[in-house]
Amino acid sequence: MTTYDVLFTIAGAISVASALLAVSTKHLIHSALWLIVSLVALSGCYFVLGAEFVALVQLLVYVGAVVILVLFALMLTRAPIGRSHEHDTPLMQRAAALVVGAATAALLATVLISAFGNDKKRVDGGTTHALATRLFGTWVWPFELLSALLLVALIAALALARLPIGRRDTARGAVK
Amino acid sequence: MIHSALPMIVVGLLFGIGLYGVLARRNAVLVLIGVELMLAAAGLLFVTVGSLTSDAMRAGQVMTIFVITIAAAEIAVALGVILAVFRARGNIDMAQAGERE
Amino acid sequence: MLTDGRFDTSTLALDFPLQPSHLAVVLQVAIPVLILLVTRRSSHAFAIAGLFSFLGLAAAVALLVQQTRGGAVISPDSIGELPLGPGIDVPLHLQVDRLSVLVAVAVGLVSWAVQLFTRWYLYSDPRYRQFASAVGLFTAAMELVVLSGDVLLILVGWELMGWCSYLLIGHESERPKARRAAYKAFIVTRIADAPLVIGLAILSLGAHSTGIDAILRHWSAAADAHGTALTAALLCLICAVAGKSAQVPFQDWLPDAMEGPTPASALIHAATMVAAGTVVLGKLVTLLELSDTARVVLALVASISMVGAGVLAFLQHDLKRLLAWSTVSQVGLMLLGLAVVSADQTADLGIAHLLSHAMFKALLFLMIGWLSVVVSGTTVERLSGALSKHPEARRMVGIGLLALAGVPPLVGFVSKDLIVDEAARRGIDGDFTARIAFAALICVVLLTAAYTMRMWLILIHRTGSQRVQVREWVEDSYDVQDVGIVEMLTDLPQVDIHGRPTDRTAPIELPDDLELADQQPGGGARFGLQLLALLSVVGGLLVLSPMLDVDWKHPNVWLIGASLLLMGAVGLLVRLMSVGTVYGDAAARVPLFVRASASRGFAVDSLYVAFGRSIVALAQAVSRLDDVLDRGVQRLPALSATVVRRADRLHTHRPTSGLVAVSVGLVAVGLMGVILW
Amino acid sequence: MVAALFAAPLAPVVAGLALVVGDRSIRSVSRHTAYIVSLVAMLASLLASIVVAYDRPVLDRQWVPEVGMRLHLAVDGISVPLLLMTAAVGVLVVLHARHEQPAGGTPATFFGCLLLVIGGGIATFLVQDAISFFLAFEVVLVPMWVLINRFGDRRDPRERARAAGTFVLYTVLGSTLMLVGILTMSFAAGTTDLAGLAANPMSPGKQTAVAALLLIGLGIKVPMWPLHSWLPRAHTVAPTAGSILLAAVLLKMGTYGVVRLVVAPLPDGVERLAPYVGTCAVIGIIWGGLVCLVERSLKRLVAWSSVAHMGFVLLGLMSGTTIGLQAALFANIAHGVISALLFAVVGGLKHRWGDDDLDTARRSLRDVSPRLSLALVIGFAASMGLPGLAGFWGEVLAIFGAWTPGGDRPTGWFRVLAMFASLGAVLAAGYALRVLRIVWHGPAEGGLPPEPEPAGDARGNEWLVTSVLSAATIVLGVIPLILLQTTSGAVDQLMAVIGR
Repeated sequence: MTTYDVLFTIAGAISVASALLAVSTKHLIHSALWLIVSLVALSGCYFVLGAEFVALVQLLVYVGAVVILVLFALMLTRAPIGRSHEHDTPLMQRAAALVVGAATAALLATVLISAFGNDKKRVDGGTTHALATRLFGTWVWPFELLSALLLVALIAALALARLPIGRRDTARGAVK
Repeated sequence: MIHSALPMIVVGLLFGIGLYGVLARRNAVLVLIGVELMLAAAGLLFVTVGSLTSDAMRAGQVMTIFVITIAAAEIAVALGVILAVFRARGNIDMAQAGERE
Repeated sequence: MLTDGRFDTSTLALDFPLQPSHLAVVLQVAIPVLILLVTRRSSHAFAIAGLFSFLGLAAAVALLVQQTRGGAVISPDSIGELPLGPGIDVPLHLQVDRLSVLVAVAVGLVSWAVQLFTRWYLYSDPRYRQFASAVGLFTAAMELVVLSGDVLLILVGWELMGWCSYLLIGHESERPKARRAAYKAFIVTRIADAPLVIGLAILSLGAHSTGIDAILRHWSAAADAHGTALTAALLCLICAVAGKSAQVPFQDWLPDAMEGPTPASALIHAATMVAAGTVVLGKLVTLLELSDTARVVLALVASISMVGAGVLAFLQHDLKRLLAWSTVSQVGLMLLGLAVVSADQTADLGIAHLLSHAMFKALLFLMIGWLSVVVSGTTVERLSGALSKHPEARRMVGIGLLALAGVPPLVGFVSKDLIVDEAARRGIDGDFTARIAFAALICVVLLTAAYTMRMWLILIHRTGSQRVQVREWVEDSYDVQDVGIVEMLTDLPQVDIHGRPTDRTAPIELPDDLELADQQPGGGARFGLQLLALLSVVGGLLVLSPMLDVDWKHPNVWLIGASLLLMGAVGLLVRLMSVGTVYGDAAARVPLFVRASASRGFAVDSLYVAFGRSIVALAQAVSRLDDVLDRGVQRLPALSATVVRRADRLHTHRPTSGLVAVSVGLVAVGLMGVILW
Repeated sequence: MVAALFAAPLAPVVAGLALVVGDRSIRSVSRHTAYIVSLVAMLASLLASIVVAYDRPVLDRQWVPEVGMRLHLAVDGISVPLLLMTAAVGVLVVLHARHEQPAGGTPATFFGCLLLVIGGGIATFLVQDAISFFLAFEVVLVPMWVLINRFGDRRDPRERARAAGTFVLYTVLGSTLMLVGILTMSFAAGTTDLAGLAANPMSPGKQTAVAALLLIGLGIKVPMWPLHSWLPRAHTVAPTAGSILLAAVLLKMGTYGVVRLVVAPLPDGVERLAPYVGTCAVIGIIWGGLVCLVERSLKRLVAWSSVAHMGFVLLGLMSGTTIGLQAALFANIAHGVISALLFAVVGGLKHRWGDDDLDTARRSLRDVSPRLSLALVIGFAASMGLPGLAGFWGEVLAIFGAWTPGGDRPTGWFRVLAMFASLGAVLAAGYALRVLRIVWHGPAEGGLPPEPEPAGDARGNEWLVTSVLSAATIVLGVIPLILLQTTSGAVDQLMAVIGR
């Protein structure tokens, strides 16, 4: 066990545990909050792996923006506060989902481990400077493309929000 | 120095949990949370592989940044859709999503 | 090119790929080819037919001369050996030997006479070209059977003859009866032929060769070890021979075949199709001797056909059909000639009778054709007294009938007596087959005498004036319901018990005056007839030549005397029976219903029809079954659509449940990948 | 002379594509132009085929190395007759299409589809690689579907669509099974080369399974009873030219596939399946013959007789002897020529009569149109296996071959099959004479035959097509050696491999 191992195990365990809570809790709002914990722990993992820039981006974008957006969405859709069972799926489906999820996790882990082995490897995250050089050198065109994508997504979200949709009954009346 | 199996196990678990979340939830926003977890798992895999193989292109980290960006875009659109659906139907229950009017 | 030094004048041997044996076949094939390609006019067609038919005959005669002088090529090649692997040789060569050469000449001769006669007989027929072509092809096929040294070539000629007989019998296809007769002839013989292929397959695959000499060699040696196979093969062959030669139980097609023009009947009956069975069995007679079962079956079939046909011949109302039945009877006689010979002998007896029968039967048929043109019909009413005014016709018919009856010294007597002698000899030696044969032969000798006498008395009858008063008649050939092909079952008129159409009431019109001398064949045709008549008289001398290997030096004088005496008595009896009848017809003493039934061959035809109907019923059942199958196939797409709909109903159309299914599938695929990898 | 290898299939394919595409997108092509283009392309292809048959060039290049696919074009004794027949029938079909062009689409599309089918057929017989074989095999499907569905019988659109649909679905099903078989075999052998497939190390059990897949797949195309039901439908509806191609080219591709993909590389599997396939073949012979006895539609009847004849071919192939294989290959070609002739004549009759119902009384054909009637007589006489015509040798020798089957095949059972097959020949005589009696003799009652009416007779291209096919029928029947000698070398090689 190296220091890296210890640190990563702690961060990973927190991340996984909170992720588990996020998908299993009956409180809708808690679900989003546990997601925050999970993602923050994940950024810890990134730190351990030497990708400090990615970790910061993760904190900023995900925790700072995305999850907030999710919380807003929950509130806008009048998510009930406290435990709610109205959106529970049938037990069968949950069982199937559990099996599938577990199987996927096992499958993925097995495949990845068998692909990369369990050797001790040096962690080489590189400096942020090197990353920046690459990002605005080699990867600049995809990067620019992504900025365009973000813009399009923004406009699309705006357009969706302004769609002239009423309630079901009024919509039906409108069609008639 | 780090054992390369550790990150891989975390990746597998996160992805599996995310998949469970997608499959087991009816609320669309919660499904979206599952999707986020799966994306996070993908990002972690990128970073792990990038860091452990010391890639001169830094492709692992760059890709993760891209994934995060795309995730942000995706969630913006997805939430827009969810809100639109909510306005149209009064709920965001996935179990009723396929039913015709 | 024939005289480039390779032609030996003493033996007539010819060192050249094309031998007279080839020419005998090819020149006959040239007739249809040339007629169809070159000309559209009957006169040109006749020129071709007459010329090439004569050349074919000449080639056969040349072959005969070669054979007598020892210059003939024994087994000339035909179209070359077929490459069919190591399991079997297919040399496809011809075979020239004593007997085949003799038969080839007889076939060529009859065919030539028929070609000459046809021109006169079908002078105004627009389809003369087709008829002459078919005759040429028919002759070629028969020559091929006669001269072939390979069972596959035999099969070729055999089937081709069946086809040509179809064309010839159905020549006047405007008449439903002719269509039906042609159809019946072909189908009946074809059914009988189905075992032929199997029989030939057994013989040739056993011998690893289709060459007849190889087959004879192999099976003579292997007869003990594979006796059952040999017997089975021979029984298959006998079945086919019974079909082609119109023996029981396939006999009924032959009288119906009288619907064809008379020259066709002469050709089919005299030397070709019905005699082909004798030729083929004659080639394989060595094997026949090795299988007692086959011999007994052959003797029984031939005996039953021979006697039954003799009875029917006596009762026929139509004299052309009388001759047809007499053919069945005479062919049975030839086959008996093959069945009774002992192991060391060849087929000479049967072949000898074939030759003599070819001469006098061709003569008789052509004469009947001549007379039928004169009196426009072949029934007793029409032909009664037809000969009384025409000495030339009278002489030739007389010769033919005497030969048929077997009166010495005509050709019929010689060949028939040899068979009777041989049967008696072997019967005394204790051979069961020969005893059956002998009993049947005696009956047939008497029956032959009876029906020839009857025919003669009718033809020379003098009380023609009384005929007009009689309205009672049985039509020459009868309408019956069809051989069972559905469309045909409906379109024929109803018939009464005598085979008359029920709706026909008008009396037959008889010519007032028989102007026989005005209508007689041209010179060529008459020359052919006279040649046949001459050969019928003196042909018996052939047994003295070395070409036929028969024991003529030890005639059984007592037997001959007794049979002649009996024949005389029968003739007298028939004469007495004919006295006082309207047409001089001795059979008029027999009750009408017997005659009517006999005219229809004792209604065997209805058995054929019943058989045909059952096949058609089976065909309809199969057709229906196939419809069901087809509907099933057509329903498959709908079925798969149903399955998909069912599966679709399980699907809730909700994203999450669908996702579960998809994920399960993905995991399964992933697992499979991991496990297999 | 390698160029000829390309020219033979590509000339019709390129010309066909040009006609089909150019007609719509560039400018409409007149009927005359389409005819001339097609004729020139087909004549070029025939010439190239003759060169190929004579010179036997070989082309073997890497093509798609990832799947081991090679561009291997060559011919041997088995494919040469098929190649020549396809090219020659192609020329005749184009000639015939000039005479009888059905409604339903533009002439250029019609000629183009004909050329595509022919080109696909030629390619099938040229390629020596299983995957390319499959591709060429499939190429013909769509143009054939167009021919049936667009240019088929105008009287019944529903039946037309159904026939075309049945044809395509059935054949695609067969092709899919065939593809699975081909892939299994090529993975086992490590190559897709047809000659190399024989070297596969599969166990007899696996061979049997693969052979069963391939035989079902190819059996649909052949067609083998009970997979035949697409054939009568498709033939009945298809235009005359399409029927000729269907009988002379498409069916031959099926039997050729059986020889190349089943008999040659899977001897153990074939040996195990031979009794069953042979039984199906003989049931097909009897079944087809019986249905023909009561079938009312003339074209359907000819199609049914095809089912019976292909039964003889399959029986010969399954016998596993040189004589059986030779017989099958001969019968294959013979059936192509005979059925092409019959469909040309029968299609002409249907064209004249407006339908092909045998229950309708018509004047006897021998009076109305002597030329057509001669061709009809030759066709049906050959169809029932009359000696001197093409049908005889194949059928008789197939029975001979089945009498002593090769390998460990059950001799007794094959003998039973041979006997039933010989009964099938009797049925063939029954239906052939039935047709001749109704159509050729006609229902006339007495009287002298009336004068011929040459107006109704075959003239020009139709006469040319029927006489060439009739002549071919007679030549093959009289001189079977020309064909048997061509195939014998290849068959001997094949037997040396599978006989062991």
